[in-house]
Amino acid sequence: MMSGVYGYFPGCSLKGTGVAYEESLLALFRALHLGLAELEDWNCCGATSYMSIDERDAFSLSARNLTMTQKAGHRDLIAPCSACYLALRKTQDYLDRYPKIAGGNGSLTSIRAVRVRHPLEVLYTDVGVERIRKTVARHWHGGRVACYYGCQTVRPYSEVDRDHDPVRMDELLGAAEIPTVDYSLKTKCCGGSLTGTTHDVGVRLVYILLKEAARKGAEAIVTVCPLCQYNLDAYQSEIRRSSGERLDMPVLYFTQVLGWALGAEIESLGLARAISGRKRIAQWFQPAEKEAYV
Amino acid sequence: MRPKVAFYWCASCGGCEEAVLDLAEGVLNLADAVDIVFWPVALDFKEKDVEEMADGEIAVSFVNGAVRSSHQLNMARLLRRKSKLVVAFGACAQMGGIPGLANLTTARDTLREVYGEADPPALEFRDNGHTLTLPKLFDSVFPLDRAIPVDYYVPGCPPSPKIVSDMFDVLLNGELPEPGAVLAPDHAMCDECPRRDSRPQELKLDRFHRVQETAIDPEKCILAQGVPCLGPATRAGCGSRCIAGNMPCSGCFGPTSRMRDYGGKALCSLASVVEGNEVAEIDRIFEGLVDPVGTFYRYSLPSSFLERKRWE
Amino acid sequence: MSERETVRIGVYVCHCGTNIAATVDVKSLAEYAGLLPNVVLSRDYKYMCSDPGQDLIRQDIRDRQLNRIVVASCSPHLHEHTFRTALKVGGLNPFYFHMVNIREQASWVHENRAQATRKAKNLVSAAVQRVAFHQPLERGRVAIQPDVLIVGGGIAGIHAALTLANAGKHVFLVEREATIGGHMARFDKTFPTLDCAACILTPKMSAVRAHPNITLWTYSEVTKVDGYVGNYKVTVLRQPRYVDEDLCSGCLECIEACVYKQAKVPDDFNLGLSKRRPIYIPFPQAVPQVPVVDPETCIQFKSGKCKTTCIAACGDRHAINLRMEPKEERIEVGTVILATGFQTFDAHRVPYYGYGKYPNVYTALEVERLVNASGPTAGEVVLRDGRRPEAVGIVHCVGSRDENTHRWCSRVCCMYSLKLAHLIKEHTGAEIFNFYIDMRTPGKGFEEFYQKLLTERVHFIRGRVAEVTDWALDPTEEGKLVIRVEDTLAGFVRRIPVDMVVLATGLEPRTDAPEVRRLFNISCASEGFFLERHPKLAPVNTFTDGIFLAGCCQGPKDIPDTVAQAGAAAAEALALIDAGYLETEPNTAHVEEEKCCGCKTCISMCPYHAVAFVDEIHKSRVNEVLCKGCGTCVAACPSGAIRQNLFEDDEIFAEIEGVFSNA
Amino acid sequence: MPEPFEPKIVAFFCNWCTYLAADLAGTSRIKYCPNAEVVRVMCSGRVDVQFVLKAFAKGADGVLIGGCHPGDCHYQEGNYKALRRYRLLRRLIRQMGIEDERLRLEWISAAEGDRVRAVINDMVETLKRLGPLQKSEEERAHLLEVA
Repeated sequence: MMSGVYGYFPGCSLKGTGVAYEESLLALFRALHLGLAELEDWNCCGATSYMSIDERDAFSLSARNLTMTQKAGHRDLIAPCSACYLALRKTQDYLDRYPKIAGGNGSLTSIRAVRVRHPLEVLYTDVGVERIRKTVARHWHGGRVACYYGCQTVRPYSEVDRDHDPVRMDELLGAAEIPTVDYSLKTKCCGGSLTGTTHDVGVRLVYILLKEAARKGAEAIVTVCPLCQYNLDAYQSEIRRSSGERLDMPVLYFTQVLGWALGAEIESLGLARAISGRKRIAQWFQPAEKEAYV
Repeated sequence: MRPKVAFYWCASCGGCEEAVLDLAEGVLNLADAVDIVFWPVALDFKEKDVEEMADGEIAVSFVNGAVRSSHQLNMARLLRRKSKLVVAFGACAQMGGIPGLANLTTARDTLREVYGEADPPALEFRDNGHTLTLPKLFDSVFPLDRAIPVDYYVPGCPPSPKIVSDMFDVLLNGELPEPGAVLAPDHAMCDECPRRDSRPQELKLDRFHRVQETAIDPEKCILAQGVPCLGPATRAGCGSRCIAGNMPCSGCFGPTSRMRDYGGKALCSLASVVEGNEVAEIDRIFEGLVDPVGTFYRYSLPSSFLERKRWE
Repeated sequence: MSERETVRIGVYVCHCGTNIAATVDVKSLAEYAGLLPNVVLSRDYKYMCSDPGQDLIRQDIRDRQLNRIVVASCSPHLHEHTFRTALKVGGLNPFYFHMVNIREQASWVHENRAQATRKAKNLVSAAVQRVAFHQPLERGRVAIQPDVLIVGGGIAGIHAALTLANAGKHVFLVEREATIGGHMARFDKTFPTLDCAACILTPKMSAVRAHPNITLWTYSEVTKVDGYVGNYKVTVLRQPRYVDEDLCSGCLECIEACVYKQAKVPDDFNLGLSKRRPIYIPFPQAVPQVPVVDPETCIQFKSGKCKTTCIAACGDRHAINLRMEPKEERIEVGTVILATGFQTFDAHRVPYYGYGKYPNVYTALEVERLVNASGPTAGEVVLRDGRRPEAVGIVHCVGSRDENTHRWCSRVCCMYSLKLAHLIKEHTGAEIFNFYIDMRTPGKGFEEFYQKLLTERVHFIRGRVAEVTDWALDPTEEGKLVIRVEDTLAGFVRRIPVDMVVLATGLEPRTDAPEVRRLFNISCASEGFFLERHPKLAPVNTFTDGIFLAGCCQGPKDIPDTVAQAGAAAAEALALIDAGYLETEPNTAHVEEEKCCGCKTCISMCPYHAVAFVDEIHKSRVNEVLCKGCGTCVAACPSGAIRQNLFEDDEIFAEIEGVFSNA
Repeated sequence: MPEPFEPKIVAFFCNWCTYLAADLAGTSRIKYCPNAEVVRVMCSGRVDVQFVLKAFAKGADGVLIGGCHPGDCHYQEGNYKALRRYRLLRRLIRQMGIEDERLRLEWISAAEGDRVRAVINDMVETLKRLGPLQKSEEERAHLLEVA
């Protein structure tokens, strides 16, 4: 469904810490003339503490969102936040394997038909590397970037990419002329909620990811997940304070860099919301001077 | 003195009675040979005439038709008592026959079908002092031998003249065959079929036609033309009358002695010669057989393993 | 059933120790059986299959004039033959017998004693009703053609071939590759004795080539198999190697003469670690010593514009013929030995070990070639960039004992890993780290070899490796491959930087095993290896008579076990051949001609053309030698004129009725 | 109180695949419902439609036919014959008021011991839901009463 309208489930992150993700996603889809319709009266995806306290509650929350997707007449529901994506997928998977949890007359099982999508996979499958290559509107003049996928979009219920060695973000950025490095930690833990609970462990994980990216010659990290982005972006100053080490590593959403390359209006990419490496960002994302580029 | 014989007709169409007359002038010889003491369709005897006879006084009773009402049952029992031999005459008496298809429904539904909104008549009807009682209709139709012990069977709907005259020969002046015997050859009718040589060795059917939907080549094997013909599963002796009329065998002569459930065996065999390894294709081919029970149990539902449709 | 004598049935209920008795109430079962029609005697006994158990049957036949026997014990696949023989010895026709399976299909699969017993009673009553209809039957005999087909020229096929050939039987040995030798030919040393694989294999290979009783067809595949035990008709497709085996003297000058001065084509035998020319010989000791031309890469095939210097070099021998066509050979054999071997697990399937991503991650088989004196590096263990590794990590159980890939243990990896550890250390003096889940060294001299390695200062770390990565945490890891693993003995996570990683890939069924299985009409076990008739009692037989298994096509094995099994398979084949015939099961179909109406329904039922139509009498007839006894034509015969021994309608209907007697 | 309904299944297993699978289930000590009694035939192609009807008539609540997977028949194509008969028989018994689920044809290879468990347990569950094929003896008697 190239030009059809996708249902869009923002989840809490894209309205809060990850608002830059939403802004750039919308801008990117506009640039590609893809329709995106936010789900009306959506609720928590269930990925939060629900999932660990009572799965059934979590499933019910996801189920409601999926039901409303059908009501709204969408076949596809785009969930940019990895946690939302996983929670919705897991709900469908459980309905598949244990139909009983649907309860009642089992009518609920029909929501398995909704295609829960991640924007990375939509860009790769529905738009395709070729169309990206053709649509490039701005020459990249920034440095090399490390594509970082995190854990939730690649397993265990996902169809976004190869679970242990995802490559699609690299390919898409490559098509947009954005050089990437071979980043071995592309699916390693970003610290997740540990940054909030066992803080020093969480921050150490963040440090490892940033450090290895720099070692591989990356000047920025590009992610697909609001939590990853936040962890990697927000704790660099703390690392500097504790270890004196200056990383200044921009941590961007793939929708931001792709949006820029494909000609989305720069102001709408939420770049100003970045915390670390602002100078680099400022240099890289100047408006392209009027070059006749097709 | 001439042996006494009786003819009686239960649930049937009357064709079997005709079959006796089909003996043509043979009937006269028969009339000379025997003393017909009971034959409601042709002669004016009453039930009480039979009741007044001594037990075993009748040499042979020829009963055609299936049993589906209390009156038929009583008559069958009465004749059994009065006769030395009872012959189940024709497909209905032998297997239930066409009326046997009523076993796909029940008495209640049958009556509702017949009388519609109007109530079916009461079993007892009084009018100025007289009482008329109607026989009770059973929920199921039965072959004769479910009601009374039967000595011999004569297959066919109706039995062919040859079969009938042969029957009279054995019963009246031949030595009697094994009790329970079916008085017809014990191989299938393909053997007698005039078209038998036109059946290919490796028959594989990829569709079925209904008789009314196709022009049957009068020379070739009918089954090979995709029209379900039950000749291979049906007892011989009919003289291939249907085939001669360019119609497929529908199985009125019933099973050979080696088959236990006529329709089941016939289905098993027919389904073996269709094409298709995929469910979808196989189902497509069988769509041509619109009514399996009607096709394979047209004359034998009450004598099949399942006997009747399951009670819902 | 004609002239039916009075049926006197004896029922025997087996305890099978406690295997049955623990779950089925054998006493009440026997009592119940005693009350069934025609049963004159019923017993329960600890082990019916034992000699005393069988004697019991024989005596009762004599003393109590039994003429039908029912034994309720294990699966007929296990002991039906045993008991039939007992009847025979007891002077009764062996087919007056029916077996009830109350072990595999009752006591072992049900827990509730009452229910299991009820089921057993139903099954016994079914058998009692059935057996009353049994008829005396005679076994047929098929002659066994003495020639043998062996598929696969690895060590298993080679050993089996030589064994049979030495016994004077003619063997057709068919190998898909251009040479025989299989995996073993690639090995350098063999564990645990470290004797050189070539030294023990190549003499056997040339013996095969030289043996008058062996017809060797390399570069060939079996494409069609018809017939039955004793009389298999086999079609073999011989691919053209473009060099005539009979004319070639094996001087190999043509290879030197090839217009390609530099070898450019990846060499399969060395797993791409070296290059070969378009005309080549897989390895120096290849058998036959005849080059192969690879049409994919030969200029003459591609452009037709080659100087064909090879042909010139061959001179007046004219052995090279680039117009050679594929050739079909048709042979008739009595028995077949399948020795089609295995393939190694594809390490790409576990991306977290970096195979294909990091050049210095190797599979064990590749390293076998590296340490091999006749290998691509002449025995030098060097990395792809020519460096000599200072630290080497060997990762065990790659594609074995893993829910995500294969659950089975491949049996040889621990030992060959130890062997490689020893050899690499010997060649390079590098630090060697073995990463293992459990060290499995069951075998003669295996554990001792392990102990020896421990004294050679090879490191052993117990734990399944999490990943192989180039992610460096500190300068010591720069430019290295880092192996991350939980050391389950020390109880913490280690990072071990190495220069070379060896993945001990497991053994798996060949990709084409399913096709081969269908070709020979045998079964595969759930993991895909060929299924033996019985794991203990018939380990080299299959469920198809006359077809035997040898080597890793039946499951992972080391060389000693493979050779032993090959010998066993050869012996099984010999037993058949020397007996000269095989007794066949009498469960064939036959037409009652006077009943047959000639409708021909049965003709198309039989895939073996055992049912033929006889025009003279206008009836069908079954050739009981061709009939394999499936009974499909019996079910299809519309008027019930075809019958099947042992599966008569009477018998099966009686069995069905019997099942309900106790319900 | 009346004991709960235990359905009765007559299972026709082919000698080379499904019967061996049942043996494998045994040697693997896989536990499953004791409701199915197996009648061994050499090939699913031997299963005469009459056998199935007989089983139902005698009071089976379900009939299971087990054969080799398509393409894997020990006799090459007996299982296809079984499949064709089964597809037509299904329609016949439907007309006779017998639910489709009461007659099952399953391909179970010699390696699939656990599938024997899965299939039989699942069928037992289904049949418990459907209830007995034949109503009480009395009702059947009434239905088939001869006055």
